[in-house]
Amino acid sequence: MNILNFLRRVLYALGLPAALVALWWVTSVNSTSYYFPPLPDVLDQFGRLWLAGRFADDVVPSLVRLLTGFLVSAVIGVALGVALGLTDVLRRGAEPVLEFLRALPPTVLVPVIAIVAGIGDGAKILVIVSGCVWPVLLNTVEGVRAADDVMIDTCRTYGITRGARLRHMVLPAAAPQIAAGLRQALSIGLILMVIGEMFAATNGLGFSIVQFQRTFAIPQMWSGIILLGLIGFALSALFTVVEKRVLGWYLGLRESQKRNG
Amino acid sequence: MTDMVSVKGLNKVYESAGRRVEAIGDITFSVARGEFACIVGPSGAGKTTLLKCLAGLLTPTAGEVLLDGVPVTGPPPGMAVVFQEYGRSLFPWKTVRQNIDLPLRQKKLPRAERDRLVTDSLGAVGLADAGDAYPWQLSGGMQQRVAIARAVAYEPQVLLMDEPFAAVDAQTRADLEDLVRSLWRSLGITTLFVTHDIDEAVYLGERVLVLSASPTCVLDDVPIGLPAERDQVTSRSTSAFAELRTRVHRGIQDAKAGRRTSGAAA
Amino acid sequence: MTDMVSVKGLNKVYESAGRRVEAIGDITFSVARGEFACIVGPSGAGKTTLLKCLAGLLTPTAGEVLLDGVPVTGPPPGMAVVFQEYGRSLFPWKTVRQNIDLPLRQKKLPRAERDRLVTDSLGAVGLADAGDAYPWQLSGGMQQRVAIARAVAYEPQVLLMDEPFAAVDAQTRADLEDLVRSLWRSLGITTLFVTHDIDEAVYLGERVLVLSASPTCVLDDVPIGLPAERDQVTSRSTSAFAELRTRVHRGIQDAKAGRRTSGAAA
Amino acid sequence: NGGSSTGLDPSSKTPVTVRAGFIPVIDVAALYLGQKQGFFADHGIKLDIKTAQGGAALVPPVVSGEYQFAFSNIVSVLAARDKGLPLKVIASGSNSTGHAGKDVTMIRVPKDSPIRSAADLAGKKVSVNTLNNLLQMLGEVAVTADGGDPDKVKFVELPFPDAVTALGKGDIDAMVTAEPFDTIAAGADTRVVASPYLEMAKTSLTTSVYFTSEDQLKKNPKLFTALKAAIDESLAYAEAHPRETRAQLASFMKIEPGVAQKVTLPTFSPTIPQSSVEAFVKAARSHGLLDGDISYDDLVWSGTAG
Amino acid sequence: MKVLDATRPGKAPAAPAPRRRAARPRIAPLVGIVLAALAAEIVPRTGLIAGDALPPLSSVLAELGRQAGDAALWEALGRTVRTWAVGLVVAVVAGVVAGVLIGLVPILRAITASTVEFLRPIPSVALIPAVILVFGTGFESGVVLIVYAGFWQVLVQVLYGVQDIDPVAHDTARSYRFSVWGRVRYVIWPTALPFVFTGIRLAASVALVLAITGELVIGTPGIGQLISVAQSSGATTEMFALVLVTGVLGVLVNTGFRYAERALLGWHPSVRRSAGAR
Ligand SMILES: Nc1ncnc2c1ncn2[C@@H]1O[C@H](COP(=O)(O)OP(=O)(O)OP(=O)(O)O)[C@@H](O)[C@H]1O
Ligand SMILES: Nc1ncnc2c1ncn2[C@@H]1O[C@H](COP(=O)(O)OP(=O)(O)OP(=O)(O)O)[C@@H](O)[C@H]1O
Ligand SMILES: [Mg+2]
Ligand SMILES: [Mg+2]
Repeated sequence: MNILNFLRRVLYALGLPAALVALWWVTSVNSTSYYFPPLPDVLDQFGRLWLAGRFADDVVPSLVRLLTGFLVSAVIGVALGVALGLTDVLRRGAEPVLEFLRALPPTVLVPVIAIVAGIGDGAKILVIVSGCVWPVLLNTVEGVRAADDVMIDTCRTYGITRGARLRHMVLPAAAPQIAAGLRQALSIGLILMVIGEMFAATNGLGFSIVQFQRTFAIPQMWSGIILLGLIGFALSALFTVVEKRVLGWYLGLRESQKRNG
Repeated sequence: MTDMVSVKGLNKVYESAGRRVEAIGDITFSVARGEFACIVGPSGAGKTTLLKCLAGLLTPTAGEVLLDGVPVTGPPPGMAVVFQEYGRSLFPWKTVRQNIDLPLRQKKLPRAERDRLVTDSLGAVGLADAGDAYPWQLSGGMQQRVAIARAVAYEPQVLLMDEPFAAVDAQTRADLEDLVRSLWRSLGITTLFVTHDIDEAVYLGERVLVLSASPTCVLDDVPIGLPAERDQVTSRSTSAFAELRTRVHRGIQDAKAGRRTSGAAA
Repeated sequence: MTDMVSVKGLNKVYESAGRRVEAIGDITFSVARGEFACIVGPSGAGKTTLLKCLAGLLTPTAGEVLLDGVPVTGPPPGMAVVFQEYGRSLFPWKTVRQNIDLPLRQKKLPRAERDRLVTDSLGAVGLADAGDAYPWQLSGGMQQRVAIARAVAYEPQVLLMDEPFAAVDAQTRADLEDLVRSLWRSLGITTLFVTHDIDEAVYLGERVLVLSASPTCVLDDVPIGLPAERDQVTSRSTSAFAELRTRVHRGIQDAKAGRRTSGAAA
Repeated sequence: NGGSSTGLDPSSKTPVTVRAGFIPVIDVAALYLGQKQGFFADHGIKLDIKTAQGGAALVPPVVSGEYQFAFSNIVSVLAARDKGLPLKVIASGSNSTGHAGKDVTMIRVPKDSPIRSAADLAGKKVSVNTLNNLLQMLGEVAVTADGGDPDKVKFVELPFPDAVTALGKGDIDAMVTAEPFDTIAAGADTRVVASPYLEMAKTSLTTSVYFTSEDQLKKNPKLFTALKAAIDESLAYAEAHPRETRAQLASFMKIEPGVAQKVTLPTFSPTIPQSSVEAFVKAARSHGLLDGDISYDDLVWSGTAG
Repeated sequence: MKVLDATRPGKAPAAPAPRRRAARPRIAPLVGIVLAALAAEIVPRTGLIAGDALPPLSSVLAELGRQAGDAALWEALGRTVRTWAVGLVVAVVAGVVAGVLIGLVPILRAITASTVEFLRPIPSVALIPAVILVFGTGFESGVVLIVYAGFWQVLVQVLYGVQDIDPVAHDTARSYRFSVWGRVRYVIWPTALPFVFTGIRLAASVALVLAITGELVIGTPGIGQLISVAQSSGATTEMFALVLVTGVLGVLVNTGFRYAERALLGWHPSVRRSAGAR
């Protein structure tokens, strides 16, 4: 039963990707279009580039930047989100400014960030943060604002205030929505990692992809994009594991009905 | 005895989404320290609203609420509330034990003491072995008992309960009634208890306040002269009990009929 | 009379978050078409679980449920359920009228007919002028009455009610009891009614099923031989009523005490 | 889509619309001027100019035939051809000036920098607008020519305006410039340490070009003959009328008037000397930008119809 | 219970006057804007940030004032907004439909999960050459980039929203035999709506960002293309004036969504509470 279950999950996880890869293979294998090279060529490059030295040189630094940026965003997003979600006046006051910042394209923002944070890893992490905080922040604000009235009243009557209230009621109540934000932030972070590395970088996955693109090394570029997707998939799988642990109560609550019904 | 809770000219109007409801018209009463008062009244009379004003959760539109002589502006310390919406007042991300433990942690009780209180209160409501379950794994009545256990373990000075036994069976209800009364007697907790069960009101309280339909006022204030030592079988079968029950029942009927003063009032 | 609902060897085990609870041990019974059966049992006995299995909302672990001879695999047509968690069963984004109207729209009734049903049912539960409020603007008892009005307006063939009067005052409760009984009589609705109030069970039902504590079985099946024409004052004061009440009460006490067979059973 | 269909004859009465993809830099001023002078209309061509940020975004539309031709520095076109993209240079774009200290691209350091010559750049941070492209190659050429080790230079990629700032803040030690940013940087307390083009050849070099795809050339030789003629006329005119060329800058750039007056204009010449192309191929190969060899005839269209 | 009309009988409000709450929130956004504006004016002037790289707000505003008289700016703005709006609508509709569908059918979710997670982190920017090749350098390319980026944002939010349905509400709908459509429309959609709103607000700004970036890189006419020209000419003040326009656009969009939210989510605790009962 358990083995069967496991096999089924593997089948579900791999079925569609396998089909899509097959489709890509078949439609591209005779491609002469320069920008859509045959998949075998791309895979060949994949093996040559990423399974060899470039992994340590480019992928690892990128991942370090990404994870740092993600964690910083998570902390800022949740902290600020809680503050804004709990205080309506604060939220209304800050919202226009935040919306203004949110609408600025990272491509435009990057030079400004370079001015402020220089051109080292700090700037690249800042670029990631500049995009990643928003989904976390918005979801946290909304999650905090949606807390149940009766639960808030319960906290107030039992003198559960400030820190304790935050920890035992506000955050757990908003947790499902914060999780949505974090999941968004993860993939946005990857995207911004690429954008950040388009400027003033000397290594990194994003840097490599952009270099390939500019030097017309198209199969190499596609192989980098595939790697990006694989990293995204791996990170999100990791995220799911953590989420299942932290949100166990919630998933149990929501799913007990579905499973039994 | 001094007044623990005193309500003067309380008025509460809800205004939201284009609807304006005067839930409480004008209520004035007071409850002495250590008194056990039951509140009855028709559905929608404003009992919950009243309790929320007492608990400092709602700001009255007019009038004032004093607790121990001090105006209530926010939830005062040493007060426990059992909400009518018991299901929503439990934290689904905490187990039953953790739910009961949380307010105790806020009181900064030592760990051993907290453990004892939690275990005792769970035992008292008959849920000794449900401590590690999550609230959503429990039946309605069990959830309600967890909410009661939480209030009991808190050992408050003032206890507000909003139909706390609505979801439990007759037998459990009797047990819980005796539990609340014995707690009240041993700890001297000032208790306000909202119920729809007239027998329960008479059995539990030292006093029963009958509210009118909204806009609410106090229709009748019935002192319950029964002896402090009460018992589910004998107390309920006395003629004094029957008389009191009849009086409260008439009050409720008046309230339902929309009358503003009770024929039964003294 | 044919069997409308029939439950055979029903067993239900909850397994979630490391907790395994056998909510229903082994239940077998059947309810005839047009019968009014009340179900009583201690808190946590599995009454809600039983109703959910009957409604096709939960899949039994073992055994089967037949509705009109057909195995229940999902919610069957023509059935209405009043949930114990009435507050959460109302849609907060819809007004009271819309909440009652929605199921009728699903039945594709014409608009005029729907309007009439909604207005009538709201009037019947005493909420004629709360139609445009949102559920969260209502008191607990009012919300519960909206849930009842929704089921009543639906004109089901089978009506399942899970402690539907828990949150309303004594007087309203009596009115609603009479409403449900008159509906049952005029429309011949097969009704299963879970309650904690023994008097209510005897007053309403043609039959009272007493469930044991979990793992649940049927402890007693009490036929109520009272005349069909019942009345809050006279019916309740007959000696037959008192006898039945005593028998059910004893059953509940047995259940609470954890006994698996009732001394009172025939 | 424009005039990409077969056999368009631009000499007919109704002008053919030709889409061009430019980068908003000084070098393309010649064609704006030529358009104003009516050289394109004379050849039956209505020029529709689009702008993009860089070559990577201009090659795809040329390959797909959406644009008939585009502007690029010569190294990018070489790199694309090297990777098998069938691009062909149809006309010259702009040339370096051939004057030391007054060229379109320079290596600049802060005034008070200890760096004296290109060889000192070893171990230093030097900014270029795009890594592994023309400017980095020029930087390496200059260092090599000065006897330094180009591999020791740490090149970083920074957009020009930010590079000027970074140079001021000390985030970088030197910057490889291109006009108008050389003039802007000159106004920000910097000095020149090398004129890299002069290290490649002692004369003016063709540094940027207009290109199209072989496919389009094959389909529409007449159009491109006419187009090339118009471009060449524009280049000649621009070279002869530097003040008009300078005046043209404001029409397609947001350049400050003061800067526009001071910038060093490239020289414009219709001919693409073989030696110039060979110099670039050689430099690009030795600095790792090209794998294979590219001959002059591979790269540059012969320029005649048929 | 009695619903009263506007005049309430009984006595007038007593001594402690009810807190005046209505006035404050209107001022709050202004306070925020003023503070931010002051910072944008003062910080560049202190020279904390090097030289004229970051011009003070006043000169940016002056520059903006100059450009406001120029039809080119408005035309570019119009084009950008059009690309943005079309892309956003497509992304939102596709995201919501796909999200509800995938959220409702567990098998579909299991099958698509890995593919979704694979495709989500692929940056639109990396796809630009391929997109140009297929869709050209016009408006369509911008739309495609926006749809690709915005779709995932909405999808993820909808998936989480669908998961958030209250089991009791869900059971109610099932027991009254709501059709699939009825369930989606009356139960799932309202539950997911707060999540969807957040998704739309996220996608709206991402769409704006990509509309601008697309124009910037590809050269499609619009604000982004103007920014690109200003950037490559070293016209910093001009560039920031355009960036300011972008940001203001974002603020306007958000304000619009806040109004829509208040209208559509009046029942939701978050909106109820800010309406100010307590
Ligand atoms: N949040 C609210 N917004 C608007 N009106 C409300 C709100 N809460 C309660 N009301 C109204 O106030 C009146 C009193 O409600 P309350 O909940 O105090 O009644 P109750 O006496 O507790 O009734 P029940 O016995 O049914 O619980 C009702 O008419 C109700 O509609
Ligand atoms: N979702 C669930 N997950 C796990 N256990 C559950 C769940 N729902 C109910 N149970 C367990 O099943 C048993 C029966 O619950 P049920 O709700 O059917 O009782 P009930 O008879 O309706 O009680 P009450 O009168 O208190 O409402 C209880 O022990 C409860 O803890
Ligand atoms: Mg109430
Ligand atoms: Mg139950």
